[in-house]
Amino acid sequence: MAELSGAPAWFASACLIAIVLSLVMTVIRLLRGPTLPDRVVSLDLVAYQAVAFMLVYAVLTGQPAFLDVSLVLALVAFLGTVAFARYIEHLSVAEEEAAPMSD
Amino acid sequence: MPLTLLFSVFLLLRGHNETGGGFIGGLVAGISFALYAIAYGTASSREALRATPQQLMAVGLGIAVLSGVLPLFGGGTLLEGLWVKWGALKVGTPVLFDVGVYLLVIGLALVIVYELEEHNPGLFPQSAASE
Amino acid sequence: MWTAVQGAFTLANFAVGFVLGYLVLRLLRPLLGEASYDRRIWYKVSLVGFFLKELISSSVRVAIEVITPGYRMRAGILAVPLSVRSDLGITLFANLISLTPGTLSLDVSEDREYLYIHAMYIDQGEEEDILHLKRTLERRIILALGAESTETPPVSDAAPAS
Amino acid sequence: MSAHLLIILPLLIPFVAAVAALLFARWPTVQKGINIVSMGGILAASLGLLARITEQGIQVTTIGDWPVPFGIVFVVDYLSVLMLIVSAIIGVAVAVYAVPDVDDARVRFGFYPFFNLLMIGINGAFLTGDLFNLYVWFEVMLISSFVLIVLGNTDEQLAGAVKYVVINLVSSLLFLAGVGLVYGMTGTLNMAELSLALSEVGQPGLVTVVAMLFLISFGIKAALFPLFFWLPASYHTPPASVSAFFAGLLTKVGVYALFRVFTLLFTQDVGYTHTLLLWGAGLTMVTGVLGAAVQNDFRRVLSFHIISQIGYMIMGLALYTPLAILGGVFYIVHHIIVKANLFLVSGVAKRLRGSFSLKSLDGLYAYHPWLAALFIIPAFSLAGFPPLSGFWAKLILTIAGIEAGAYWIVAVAVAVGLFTMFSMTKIWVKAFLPGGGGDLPDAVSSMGLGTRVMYVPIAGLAALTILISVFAGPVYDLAERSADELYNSSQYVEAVLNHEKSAADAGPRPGVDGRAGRVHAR
Amino acid sequence: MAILFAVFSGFLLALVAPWLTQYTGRATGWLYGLLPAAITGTLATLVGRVAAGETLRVSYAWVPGLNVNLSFYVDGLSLFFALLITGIGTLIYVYAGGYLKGHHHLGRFFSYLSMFMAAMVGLVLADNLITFYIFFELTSFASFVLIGFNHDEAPSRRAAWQALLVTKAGGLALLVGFILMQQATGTFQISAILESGDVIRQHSFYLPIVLLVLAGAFTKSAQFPFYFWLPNAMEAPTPVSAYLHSATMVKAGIYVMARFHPVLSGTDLWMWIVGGVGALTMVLSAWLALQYTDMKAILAYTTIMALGLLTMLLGLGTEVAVEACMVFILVHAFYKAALFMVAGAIDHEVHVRDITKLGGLRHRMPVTGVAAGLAALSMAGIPPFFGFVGKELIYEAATHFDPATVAVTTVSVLANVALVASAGLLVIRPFFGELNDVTEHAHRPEAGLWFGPVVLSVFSVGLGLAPWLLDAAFLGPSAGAVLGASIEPHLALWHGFTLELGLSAVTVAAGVGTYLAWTVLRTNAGFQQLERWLGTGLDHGYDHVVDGLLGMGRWQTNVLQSGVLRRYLSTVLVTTIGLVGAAFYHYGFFGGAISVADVRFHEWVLAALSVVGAFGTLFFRSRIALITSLGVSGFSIALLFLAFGAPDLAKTQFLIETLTVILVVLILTAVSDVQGTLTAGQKVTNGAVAVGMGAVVSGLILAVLKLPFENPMGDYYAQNTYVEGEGHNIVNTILVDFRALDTLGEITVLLVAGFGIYALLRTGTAPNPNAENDPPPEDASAPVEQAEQTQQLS
Amino acid sequence: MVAQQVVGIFLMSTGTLFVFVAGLGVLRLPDVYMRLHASTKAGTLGVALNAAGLVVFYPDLGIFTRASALVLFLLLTAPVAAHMIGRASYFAREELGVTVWGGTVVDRMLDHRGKALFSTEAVEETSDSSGAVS
Amino acid sequence: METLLALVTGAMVAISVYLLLQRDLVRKIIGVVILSNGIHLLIFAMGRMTRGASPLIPSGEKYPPEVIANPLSQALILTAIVIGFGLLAFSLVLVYRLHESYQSADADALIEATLGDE
Ligand code: NA
Ligand code: NA
Repeated sequence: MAELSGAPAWFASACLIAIVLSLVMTVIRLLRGPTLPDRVVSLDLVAYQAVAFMLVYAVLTGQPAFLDVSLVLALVAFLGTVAFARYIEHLSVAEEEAAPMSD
Repeated sequence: MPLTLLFSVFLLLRGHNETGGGFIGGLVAGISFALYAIAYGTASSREALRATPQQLMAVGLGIAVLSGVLPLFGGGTLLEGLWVKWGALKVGTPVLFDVGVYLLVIGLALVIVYELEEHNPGLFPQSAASE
Repeated sequence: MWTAVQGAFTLANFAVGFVLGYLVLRLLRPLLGEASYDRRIWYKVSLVGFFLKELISSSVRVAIEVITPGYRMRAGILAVPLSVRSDLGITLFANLISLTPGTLSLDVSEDREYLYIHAMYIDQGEEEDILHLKRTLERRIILALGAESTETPPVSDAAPAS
Repeated sequence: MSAHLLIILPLLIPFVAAVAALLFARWPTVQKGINIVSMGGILAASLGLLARITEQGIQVTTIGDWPVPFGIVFVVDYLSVLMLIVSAIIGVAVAVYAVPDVDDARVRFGFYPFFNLLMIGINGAFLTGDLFNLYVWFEVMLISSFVLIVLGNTDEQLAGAVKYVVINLVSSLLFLAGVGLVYGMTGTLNMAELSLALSEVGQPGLVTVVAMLFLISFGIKAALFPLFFWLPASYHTPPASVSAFFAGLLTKVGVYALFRVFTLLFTQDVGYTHTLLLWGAGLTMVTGVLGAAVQNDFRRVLSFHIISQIGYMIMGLALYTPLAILGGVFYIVHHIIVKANLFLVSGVAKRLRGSFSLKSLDGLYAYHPWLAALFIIPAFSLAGFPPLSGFWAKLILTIAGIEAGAYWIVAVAVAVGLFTMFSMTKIWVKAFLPGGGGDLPDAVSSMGLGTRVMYVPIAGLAALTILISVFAGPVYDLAERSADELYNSSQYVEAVLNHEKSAADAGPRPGVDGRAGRVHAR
Repeated sequence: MAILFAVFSGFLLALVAPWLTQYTGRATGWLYGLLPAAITGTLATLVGRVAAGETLRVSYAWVPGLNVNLSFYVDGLSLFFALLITGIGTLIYVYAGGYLKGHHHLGRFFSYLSMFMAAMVGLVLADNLITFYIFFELTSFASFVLIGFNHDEAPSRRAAWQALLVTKAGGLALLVGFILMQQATGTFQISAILESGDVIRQHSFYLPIVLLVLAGAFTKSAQFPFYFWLPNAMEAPTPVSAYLHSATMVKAGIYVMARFHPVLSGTDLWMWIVGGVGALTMVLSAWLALQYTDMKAILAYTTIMALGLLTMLLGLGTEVAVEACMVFILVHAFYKAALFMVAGAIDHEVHVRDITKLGGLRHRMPVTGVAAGLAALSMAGIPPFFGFVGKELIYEAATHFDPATVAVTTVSVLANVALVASAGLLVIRPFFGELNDVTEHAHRPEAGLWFGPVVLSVFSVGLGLAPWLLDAAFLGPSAGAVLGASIEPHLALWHGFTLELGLSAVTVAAGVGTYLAWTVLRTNAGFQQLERWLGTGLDHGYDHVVDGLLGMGRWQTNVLQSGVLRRYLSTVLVTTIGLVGAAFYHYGFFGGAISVADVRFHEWVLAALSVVGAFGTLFFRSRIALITSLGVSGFSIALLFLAFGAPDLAKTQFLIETLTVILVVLILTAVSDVQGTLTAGQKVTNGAVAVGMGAVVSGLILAVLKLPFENPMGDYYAQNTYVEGEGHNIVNTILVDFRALDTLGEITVLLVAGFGIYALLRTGTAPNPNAENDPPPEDASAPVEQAEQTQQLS
Repeated sequence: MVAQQVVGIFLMSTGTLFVFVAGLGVLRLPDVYMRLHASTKAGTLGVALNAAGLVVFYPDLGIFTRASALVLFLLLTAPVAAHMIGRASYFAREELGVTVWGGTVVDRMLDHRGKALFSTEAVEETSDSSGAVS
Repeated sequence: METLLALVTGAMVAISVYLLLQRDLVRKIIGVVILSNGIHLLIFAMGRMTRGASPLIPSGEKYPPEVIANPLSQALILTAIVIGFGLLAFSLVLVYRLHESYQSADADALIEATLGDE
């Protein structure tokens, strides 16, 4: 299917705008924090929003190949969040260094 | 994990025709091994791999170079595309080249994960991030 | 599977995919473990159906909460006594709880007795909410996974926590 | 041997050697052998290329059989081949020297593969005729040098490496930006094509503005004033083998790139660009030599001298007359050999006396007269003492400077020559002559076999310096041909665009606008 | 052939001497002396032909492109000098053999000495400016190693270094002067240049040529204000002082002036500079010679005086002056070499050179004493010695010179008075009087030590009695070459009662007076202060110059090579801004309308977010928070890529961005944050640099975007991806086929990075301050911990 | 064709709505746990619906498989990620300064564990108190 | 759009420069990351931009559609991204190792002995 036109295109464009607006809100949260977990949650959501953006954009421009991109992002975004979670955990572990760990 | 690996091979092979390629495929594969290492420790991940990341990288570069050199034997030039069509199957040196890239990138991803982890085990606190 | 992913199907690509897939799988056999077969398919489907329903309905609730001004929430961190005991069971329960709006699993106690969850709405009171979760979601998981999921694995008493 | 094979061999050999050395990771002896064979092979191939160029002129080949100017091409002119030969000579020398010098731990962690990988980057840079490909080889060279400079992980190495790494990363990105802008102006990356296209842009001023990025980026690589800081901060930290290789070659790849782009691509307003280069050259000479004069560590003195000497080479380019370019090329050839050799000598001194500090080195001359003699040759050559190779290089540049009427740079060059003499004799007086005042013990040194092996490349390079001095005529002729090619860059352009595999000959293809055909029309 | 033998045989001996000397034993000096003797003989065979006006040449192309040849020619002047060099050389070789008998580096000594002699011969015979310069510098080098021969003594090392640097500085000036000469005349060939005097004198380069060539000559020949290095050079073993720093090498500067006299002289400029500097040097050093008690110091200053005299004579440039110059070169060489050897012999036997401590040595060293006496008489210009002939000629030249006749005559007399007094000091003090504690135990020197002085004294007497022997054979051809004309000089001992004779009488009388008043003169406070200014003062001046330059080096190194990476980066960035900005300023800003009307809403947002995300990294205190912001920027860029048709790029960007974030987070777990921040001022500066850099880059892009864009390369790839590359994904086909070489390089980078990380993390796991796992030094004498010396690595 | 587009657009719009809500929720909700709720659920659901919309537009096996893989992967990873962040930020709340919304009425985790979060002693005796709080 | 990208690139370069001039080595490296991103955008703009159309040849076709995004600039950026990542990974690990040795990531603390012992 080729590029959308007419009403569907209008709708899809509106979706795109909504997604980027939501992206903006998320980034505001990311910048405002106030704590690291807030930012990490925001970044995690930014990845979802990026996935959504690509899906809508794929439809809008008639290029389903973009689906692959979103798949890759979904695959790795999780890793980023895991890394942050590890970091946060590390903070509390560092605090409790003396106590033996449960595993 | 097997799924992501499969996906990575898929990315590798499709690269020439659609989006993807050895680099992206290799990274995805590397990531899945890395996940495995994070979840179950580098020792078992190394065991699963059966080759050191360094060997993977060396072999990857070797394959890439080999794919470049192969056409020379037929009087061609370095890195010339050489395709063997076998029925509908098309295998060419560019694909072989991409396979080299794929292996090398896996090796890179893993060497980072393994070495960082083994150098300072605190970096990846072991936990059951169960999948 | 492979060929389905491939999209543009050709015999050649199939062959290559097959060979490579096989090789990759061979290489990775230690990772895969034994495939476990399970006949409680119906329960599984039911679990999925229930879960989707919950997902949608309470997503809407969160959406409304977010969109309308002011907060109507009554949040808290609850301790849910666990009946499921197997790793898979706890994992599944915890993850499904997380995916269900209004609840988010935080941790499992070290003795596997409790799952701690963050709840946005403690509607009918703590006890009722916990019971509701146990009756609906956990019961379905136990049904789907079988009775062994309620037994503590013998090897280790370690909870999936660090 | 086909021209194609001959041209790619300097790249292919180290590739194969690197892979082989990686696969033989557990057999250090095999690696050492592979390395020496690899460097020797590169040298042989490069000499073969020289022979071929002498007969047939500039050699061009396509990589992947794509037509010129669309595919990546390798171009070998006199400048390239001279650089290839000299770097291969240093490669061979260091390969031999490294056998006793580089410790087992460093070998275990890949010294020999890295050595070959560095060579790949260097040779690739010399061979390629594609601007983006040049960027890629620069990066290969850079990362290999990063690794070689930290290999061993001493605190000093790490601290030096950080500065080296950060500044060079910035430099690479500036280069990349330059490549992007040039591509944005012309739509091509083939340097021969660019040579034409950039003059057709119709905005010579803009081209010059963009050229500034190349000047900065390559200036950093070449350690020009005021961009050289990374060099003295790091070059004295790794083993002598590594620092010799770096000292001889790495900055010279930057110089090579400057020579290449500022003769082939950015000659729109020589009055502006090359005047800037000339100022850079003068300031580089002065700051480098003043820096060297106050150093008290063998290798730090030498490091600052690299900088100062780069000034001379760039002076040749900046004056932009055939004779000046000739002098620059002569200077590069002479300098690489001499400078690498001095670092090799410093390594032996360190091995014999346990330090690089001039103070501790005391009295080498008394016990190691041969080392002293082998130091004197490159050191005095560096200082431009006649009739050694450095004298000829400086002579040519001085004449060129006077002919060009650039008297101030001649004055600077001459004064810096004097100060270079000061530094070299400072090393001589402080490290070689006994300064303790008291009698040195009569104990004759117990020189190990390893040290004797290290003398071999040093003697070889010293002999080469003498050969260049004695046969300055033939070397002059080579440099002259190179300068002719660089000054009249249309030779390069025509050789590439008229290559048998050029798109103009290959007939019309979709999307080809036939720009390559223009050369025929001219 | 004779020429080649004369020039290169010395180098051959230099090469083999260190090895050969172990076989020559006691006869080393005599055996090696055969070589200069043979060269002298060979050259002597040419005297007749040269006197007959013939010129002999040899030439080999060296660097044809520069017209540089290795070429030599023999004319009267060069032959005169060459014979002097090899003749005196013969005596010095013999003397050195005795003086350094048993020295464990005797071989090296003769090697250096032979190298010097060969270089000196090469210098005077050179027919090419570059050949000339090469040998000129080689003599400096030989002087360097010979002065520093006793290199375990600090003054010796300093003197060698100083002499080298001073003469090298002059040498470089000379070289530039030579190049200018070549520019003016179009040739490096000396004999051709000598024909082009008018061309040079009228060339705009004439002034720089004269100044530069004279700078070379004055430093080499120790003229004011450069003479300080020569007394210091007396640290050399005495044979060296006698040979290099008196009889020959220092005359190389004189030779330069003489050689190029035909093309450079004849102007007021030449006359005033050369004559003036020569006269000044002569007077100052004549007086300084009387301020010292060390025999070698006195000899050194009288040498400088002689050199000043010779310089002055060349500055005068009249026929008589040039003849006087040539004659006095010989006179001086004979007596000065002899006296040096005598001083050396005394030093060798007594180990003291202070004339106030010596006395009565005629009892212990009678032959030496006689030779010394004869040499001193020649030095004092007493008839019938050769010195008298020279002095008469000098006075003739002075009194017949037109401008400033009185001044020239006065300084000449003053200098000769000092010579008389010095001659007395050098001979009467050590040899006459009674033996004292110091001289009591002096040994009789061996033959080698007195052979040279005796021969030279004989020459001083012989030539004094029969000076006309020199007329046709030497003086005519050499002075003729200097004057660029054919002359027929007539030397004679007796000219009748002339003004010159009167002056001579005055000179001797005043000299004796000065000798008697020596102690008073020497200890006078005012004179001592003067000595501190002009003697050690200039020497200290040299130190100040060197220290000043080193101070500048230190300052500059501290400023530029501050060790602070941040400053290095600022410098790089400011330079970038400066150069690009200046180029923009120079060429205009390529301005024009900027339009962003085509940008759609989501693109605006993505562009903004990529900047905002990046901007966020500046504002977070915590680095980990900053990473999240970085992630936003990276993701936004990826989406921008996607929005403009680059899915592969977006994919890679997502992957890499995520991996970057992960990697940084992992590293941050272990890497502590930096304490302390930048000052407000630094922040403002950094901000300015940042803004400048951003502006420059934006400006560049905007300027380029104004140009029309054709994309032949990209189009070609697109059109041929399927038909030639068997692919559908154009980008991937570019990566693995069209430009696979780039990708090969790219994965090479990855491989190296991987192995580099491996090496970084695997080696030296424990922090090891300063431990480089060094093998111990191999030298047993090395100053580092020897106790731990274990097995060698190899 | 039209029906296909209508369904597709509907799914997309709904999905986008949820994505929007997720963003708004993360911005508006008062503490990190609440924000996690919004991001995890609404985000996942939104993306899933968008993916479904894409499949409706491109009813092709390849697309379907990949879209399913995408959704499946999200469903697998999103809760794990949320769990990890939630848990980590609870444990590290002091180091990070994480505060809980004032309207949070109960914290059983704190009750059970006290401050010694990593104590190896199981807190059995408190187990019977669970559910006894109103 | 290219115009906007020019401004974006400039802003990113400015930000990266400010980070490069921090004392913290990690921040410097992040500066390099942002600088790389900026330069990649520069190349993207230089290759001129086309909305949507990916440089793919549809299945069964021999030539790409009339209007496609410039594949060359994409390929160049791809190569540069990957190279940049290799360098970045190495640099980060280098900083990590340096921190192990010096217990600090403060670049200002790594002042080399500029003049050596005298
Ligand atoms: Na040119
Ligand atoms: Na140098």
